[in-house]
Amino acid sequence: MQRIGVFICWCGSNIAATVDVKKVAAAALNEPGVVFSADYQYMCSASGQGLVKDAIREKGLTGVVVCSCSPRMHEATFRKAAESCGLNPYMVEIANIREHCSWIHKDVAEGTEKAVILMRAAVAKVNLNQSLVAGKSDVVKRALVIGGGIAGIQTALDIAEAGYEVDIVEKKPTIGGKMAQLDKTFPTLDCSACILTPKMVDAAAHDKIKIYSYSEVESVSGFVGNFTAKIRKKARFVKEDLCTGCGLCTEKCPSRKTPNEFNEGMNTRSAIYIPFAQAVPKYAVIDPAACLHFKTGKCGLCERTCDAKAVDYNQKDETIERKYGAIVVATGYNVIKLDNFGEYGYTENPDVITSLELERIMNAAGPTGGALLRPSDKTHPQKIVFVQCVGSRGQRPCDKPYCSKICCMYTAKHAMLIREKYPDTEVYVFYIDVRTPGKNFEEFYRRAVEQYGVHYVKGQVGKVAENAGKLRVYGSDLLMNEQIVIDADLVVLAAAIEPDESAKKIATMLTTGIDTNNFLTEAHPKLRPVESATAGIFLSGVCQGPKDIPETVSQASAAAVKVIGLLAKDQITCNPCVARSDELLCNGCSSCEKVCPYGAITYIDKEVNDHGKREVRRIASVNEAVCQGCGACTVACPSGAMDLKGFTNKQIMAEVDAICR
Amino acid sequence: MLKIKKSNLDKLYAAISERQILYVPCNVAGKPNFAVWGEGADVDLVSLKTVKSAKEVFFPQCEDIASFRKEGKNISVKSEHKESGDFVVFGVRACDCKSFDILDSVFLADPVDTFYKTKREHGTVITLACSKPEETCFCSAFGIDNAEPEGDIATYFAGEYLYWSPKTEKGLNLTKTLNSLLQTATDKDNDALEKEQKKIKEITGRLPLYVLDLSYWEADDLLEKFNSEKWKALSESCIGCGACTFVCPTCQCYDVRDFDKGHGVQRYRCWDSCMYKDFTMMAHGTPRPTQMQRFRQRFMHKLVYHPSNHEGVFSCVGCGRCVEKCPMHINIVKVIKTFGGDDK
Amino acid sequence: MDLSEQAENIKRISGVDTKKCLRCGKCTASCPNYEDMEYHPHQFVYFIENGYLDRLLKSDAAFRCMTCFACVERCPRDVKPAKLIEAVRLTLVRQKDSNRLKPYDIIENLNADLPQQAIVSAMRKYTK
Amino acid sequence: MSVEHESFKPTIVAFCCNWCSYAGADLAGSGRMQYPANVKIIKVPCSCRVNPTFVLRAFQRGADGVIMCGCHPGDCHYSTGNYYTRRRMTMLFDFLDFLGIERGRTRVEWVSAAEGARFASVMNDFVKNVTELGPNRKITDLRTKPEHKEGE
Amino acid sequence: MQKVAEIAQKRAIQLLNQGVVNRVIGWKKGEFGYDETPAVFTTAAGIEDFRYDVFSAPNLSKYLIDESKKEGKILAFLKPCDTYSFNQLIKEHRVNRDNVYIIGIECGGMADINTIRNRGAAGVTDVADNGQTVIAHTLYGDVTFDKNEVLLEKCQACKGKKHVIFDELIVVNPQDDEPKNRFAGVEAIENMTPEERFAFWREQLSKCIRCNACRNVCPACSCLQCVFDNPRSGVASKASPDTFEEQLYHIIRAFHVAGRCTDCGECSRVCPQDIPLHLLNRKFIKDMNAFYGEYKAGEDSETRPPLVNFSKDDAEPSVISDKGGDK
Repeated sequence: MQRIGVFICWCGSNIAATVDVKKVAAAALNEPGVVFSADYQYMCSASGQGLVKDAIREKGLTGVVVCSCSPRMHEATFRKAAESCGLNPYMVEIANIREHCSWIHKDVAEGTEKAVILMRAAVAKVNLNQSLVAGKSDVVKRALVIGGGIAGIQTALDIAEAGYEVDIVEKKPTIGGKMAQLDKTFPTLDCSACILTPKMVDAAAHDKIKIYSYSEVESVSGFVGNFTAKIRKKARFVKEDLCTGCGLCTEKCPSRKTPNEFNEGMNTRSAIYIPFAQAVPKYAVIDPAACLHFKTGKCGLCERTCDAKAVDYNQKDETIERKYGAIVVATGYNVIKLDNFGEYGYTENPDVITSLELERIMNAAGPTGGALLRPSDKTHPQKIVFVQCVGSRGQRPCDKPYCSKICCMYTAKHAMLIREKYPDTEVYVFYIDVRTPGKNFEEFYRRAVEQYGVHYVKGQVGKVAENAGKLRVYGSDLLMNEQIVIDADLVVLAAAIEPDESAKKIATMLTTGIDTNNFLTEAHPKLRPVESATAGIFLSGVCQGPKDIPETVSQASAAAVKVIGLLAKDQITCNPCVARSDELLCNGCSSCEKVCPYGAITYIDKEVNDHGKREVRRIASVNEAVCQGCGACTVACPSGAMDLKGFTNKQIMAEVDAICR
Repeated sequence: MLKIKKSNLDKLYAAISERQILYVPCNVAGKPNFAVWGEGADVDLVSLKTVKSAKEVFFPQCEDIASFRKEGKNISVKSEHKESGDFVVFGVRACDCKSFDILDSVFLADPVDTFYKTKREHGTVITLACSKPEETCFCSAFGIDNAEPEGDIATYFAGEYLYWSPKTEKGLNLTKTLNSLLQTATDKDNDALEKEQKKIKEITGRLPLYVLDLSYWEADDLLEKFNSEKWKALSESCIGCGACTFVCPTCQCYDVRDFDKGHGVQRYRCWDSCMYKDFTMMAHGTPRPTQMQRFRQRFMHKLVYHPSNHEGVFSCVGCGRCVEKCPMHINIVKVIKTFGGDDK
Repeated sequence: MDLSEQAENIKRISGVDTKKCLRCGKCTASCPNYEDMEYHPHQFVYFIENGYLDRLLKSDAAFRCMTCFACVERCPRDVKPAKLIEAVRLTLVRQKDSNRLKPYDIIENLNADLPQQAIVSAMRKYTK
Repeated sequence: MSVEHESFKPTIVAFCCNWCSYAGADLAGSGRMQYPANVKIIKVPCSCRVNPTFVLRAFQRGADGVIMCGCHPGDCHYSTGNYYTRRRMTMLFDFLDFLGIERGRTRVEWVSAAEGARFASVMNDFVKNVTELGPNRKITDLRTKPEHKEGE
Repeated sequence: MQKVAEIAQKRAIQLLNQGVVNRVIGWKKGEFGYDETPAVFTTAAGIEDFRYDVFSAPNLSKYLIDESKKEGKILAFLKPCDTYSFNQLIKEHRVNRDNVYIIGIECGGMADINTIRNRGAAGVTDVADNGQTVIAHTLYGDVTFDKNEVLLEKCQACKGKKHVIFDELIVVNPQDDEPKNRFAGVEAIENMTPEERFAFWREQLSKCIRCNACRNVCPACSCLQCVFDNPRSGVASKASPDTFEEQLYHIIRAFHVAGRCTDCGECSRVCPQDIPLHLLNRKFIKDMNAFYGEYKAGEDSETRPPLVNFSKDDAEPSVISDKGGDK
């Protein structure tokens, strides 16, 4: 039997005006287990808490009920107070007689009656409370960042700056991601590389950051504070410790026909290559699919050329295992494939390009050295048509239902840059809506229209067809209510962006949520935007949803803060109100496992002793560090083997009983 | 011997009900069970067997025995025992009537079950001869005459009439109150009745279970029976439900349970079944952890333990309800035959 | 049936949810018979959605649609303007209880640029 | 409505999830939004913690109405909890209807932490409906009634 | 049917003799020709008593929970509906598939002795199956019935003649696989007024004697300890001193098996009071089909049951009141 103390707070007149606190205190003494009751003006004050503490010590209380404001306000306060004098904090329950009673009722009799009932329910619950001890688990003081784009780099830098180790795993040979491919950034028009590459160098140089480029995460196990990841380092065929990144090999390489990924395939690279001049880490890598040595066994020119003796044709993939306390997913995005958009003729016409391709064309390090030349005949285009919302906001199978968010702004940027550099060029932008919610965004767009004379046409393009060396663009001008036809030299498609294909695999690996568009789901859309629903897994950048660079960077830093907050702890205190499986009742049906959003339940074969009968049974086992205590499993379990500590079936039923009594 | 026209039975029920409660087999949702008679009740004296036996009238499935009342922090206890009012149970078959003797031997032996006793004292049993015995009946094996049932009053259907024969003082007292409805039977009636009884006997003689050799069970070799290998195969298909025990007229085990009403506690007893895993559950667990052990308990009790404690009387009246109701068709007949029959 | 009921009816028989329209105009941009039509596919959607059905019913635009389905094919929101136009056409045909196209008029209307398929489907549709 | 209904004050049990609805109820309180005192809230971590047994238990013990409140679908603190609630309670409540228990005695509402006013109006509406239905006689345990005294 | 039984018997002996299995679970003859009992046969000689006819209704799947954990392989004869139960048990990891050799056995529908009795045949001492008709030999003469009229409820609402899991099949006369409308009974109750529905169920459930036969026979009720037997669950009870307890027991049981119930109909078959319990389970099946898409528990051993699954655009619980009727 418990020895329960009931403490009724007046909250000044907030409670006392509508609830006869003395009456509640007197009624409490009639409840089973209650040995003491008291009322006080401000129970949360130091002296109010003192009252509670004294009673715990003097009356030997084993449970405490505080009838006061919402537990969301002061549950923690009173639990702490109880703990300070040796009572398990989970033996304290709050009856909310302010927000749920005194504030919403005017009649004192009514308010008092309800307060008594709420008190009773809390007492009934405490009678069944058990001391709960929060589990603790050690935190590995190292974070893993999956993806080395601007999101991953920023997160890693921020974590490293706080003094924790970070590993970046990037599947490409260099970090930098999409931002490295961009020419200029909106709305400031500063050079993308100029702001990104210093960060890349910082990351590489940071003693707390380790970059695993050309590597992929194969599997992750464990839980918050204690993950184990297997990372596969793909064979580069170049020894990283020896390669100086001089690039001589890439010049000598006789196989030069491979489309250059970095330039979106608009020019070619050698079989041994360095993705771009500012690559980090700057090591050459051999593409075995293109390399003559791998194809024919001959050649070996690079090996001979390399003074550092870095080339190693026999290198194998290597898998390493590392422990982490936290994981940040920053897998980024890709431009969607345009194979199914026949109307724009992207696959047939070299002069129909994506915006990302245009970025490369405009870039000084790009395939044309920065000159705006159309791909087919390398002439300067006189008329350029930009098409917005290609594959975004649609409902066809090839479309994405969401807005890709960045296209309006980068198209304005492109249009503006072209008009500035080549004032003789006519630029048309077909748009459905122009969306510019961002600092200085609308001003930027207006400048494109007003200052640079870009023709914005409200309407969509229906068809692009090759016509006498030009591209005939059929579009509609809805404001004119006309179909217009433009013979353009170049058509630029603002193709939708989608999460990188690795996101889905990684989400499954990390048991974190993913939405129908394969964007990873945040724990709460408003309040926990950079956390995933799985503890210890954080989201950074476009893997969570379309974002521009400033948003990505701020989210990256936010994710870093969450990671730092986690890694700063030596141990994590787990929520003790977690599910618990009664191994004698569990029949191994797996229903609970199916509803657990965190993958906290696993099934194990265990020998149990059922009243002397020993047998191996398949039973559910809850990882308390992973369980967040939602209770979904408890209802899925037909045998009642699964219960939730702190909110057990019997406790809740006791509350129900007390209320309905 | 008295008689009443079948078509006047409703009047008879009403007349009995005027003075005391009348239990009679009634159809509710398509199933006959003993129920308190009231105007418009669907009385069913045709169906041979009620689902639950007549024992329910004296030993209800649930019965309050005490209550605890909470006032502040004080608890007061009150017995729920009260004297029963007079009542009549009508339409009891010979086998069910015999089962009362078996229940008596348990409940009325020291210590006396006062709840049961008061009902037995105040209850008048009107039996009814079985006009149409069925294949599952084997009352004859226990020396029960289904054509000539016992009870305070025995009744018989023949032709247009129900014949009425008071057998005890209780029976005579009740009969007196019904004089206006009952006529005296003539010689012709007696002939008709005799003919009817003869017919019943003839059919009974043809029942497939008419001959059931119980001699094996009379032998005093408890341990041999207990340790027999045959239990395993017999019990294999038992699903451990309590259908047999709850329809059985002689099963008398009950559990005492408490129900928290919120403002007090109700202590009640309710039928229990030795087929259940938690039967006689104790702190260390159940004494009979396997279904075979529980199965064996039931039949050892009926055929060995009870007779050895009660002058050789088996705790079975051959009503055949278990034969009919077992979902898997396992029953006492199979047990009797397996041990004492051809398989031996 | 008043106009709004008629508009509802057109939506019902066509199965088109005009509210899904994004107002991008891609249907009209795609329309190969744009020149010939007084009202264009996007206007069909817009007019029916917003209560200007009378204009469509007074016009012969519905009969100018070649039902090539380019608009249906291209529409990013799967609105299916051609189905809506078809429903308007049906409404008109039923209303007037007469065929819009007489077989002997077809020759006259034949246009060398018209795709063969469109002629055949027009025959099938409008001469019933 | 009969006289009985006018004086009848139903007992209502409201299960509220800690993250949205309980906070919504707090907000209703902070905003001094009135709703009947008959509503008694039980806090659960998530609406998916509510076992059908609890709902039946409430009716057994004399509740006249049971309402479940959770985060709006998609906003669950535990990401998926209320999706399960939605299925379970749809099934349970339709089943109770199948047994002839009045539909109006059960309800599921999604109330976010910001919807204090909605919480109050939902409760007002629910209490009104249950009051109109009158006392719960169909799915309750007579033994728990105050009038069920010893020996009766 | 007789031919099927003969083949089955021969095959069982063969498999025993070949050592493929060391036990056989099937049905054994009873006292009256209508009371077949599930039985485990261990010897070829014992299989003499094997019976398979219109009274081989008991679903053997649940026995396999225990049997499949024993040493050696067991041969099980499963009727089409029994195979659903078995699949569902695989899904719930309750049986060891590797230890069971399944012969899917043809089923033309099982007869119900209670219906035969209710239709006026008292004192049935034997029953003969003549294909289209069954003849009840009784103490009071023979009574002939059209077989379709005396089928068990579960067979009248047969969900199909396809075996969903088996190692081999014994099907001599392929049966019409036209699934019947299982939901007519549920619909009839849905169409009642709430008061009628309530009265119907109150009367039906008032008969319940809590013998637990429905639960114990149910292949979905495979908990090691039922909440109603567990004193620590807070809802344990043995009998129903109040009508509420009857409701609670049957509601919770139906809810616990919802999405897992294969509609094998055993609950209704075994109820000594003939409570139409299948209607409770079928109501859930019907609702789940309507709200969450067609789902047949036990059709395979992988798909997630509807109640441990969800979709983001599921119907809101308000659909119940939107369906019409009172609020």
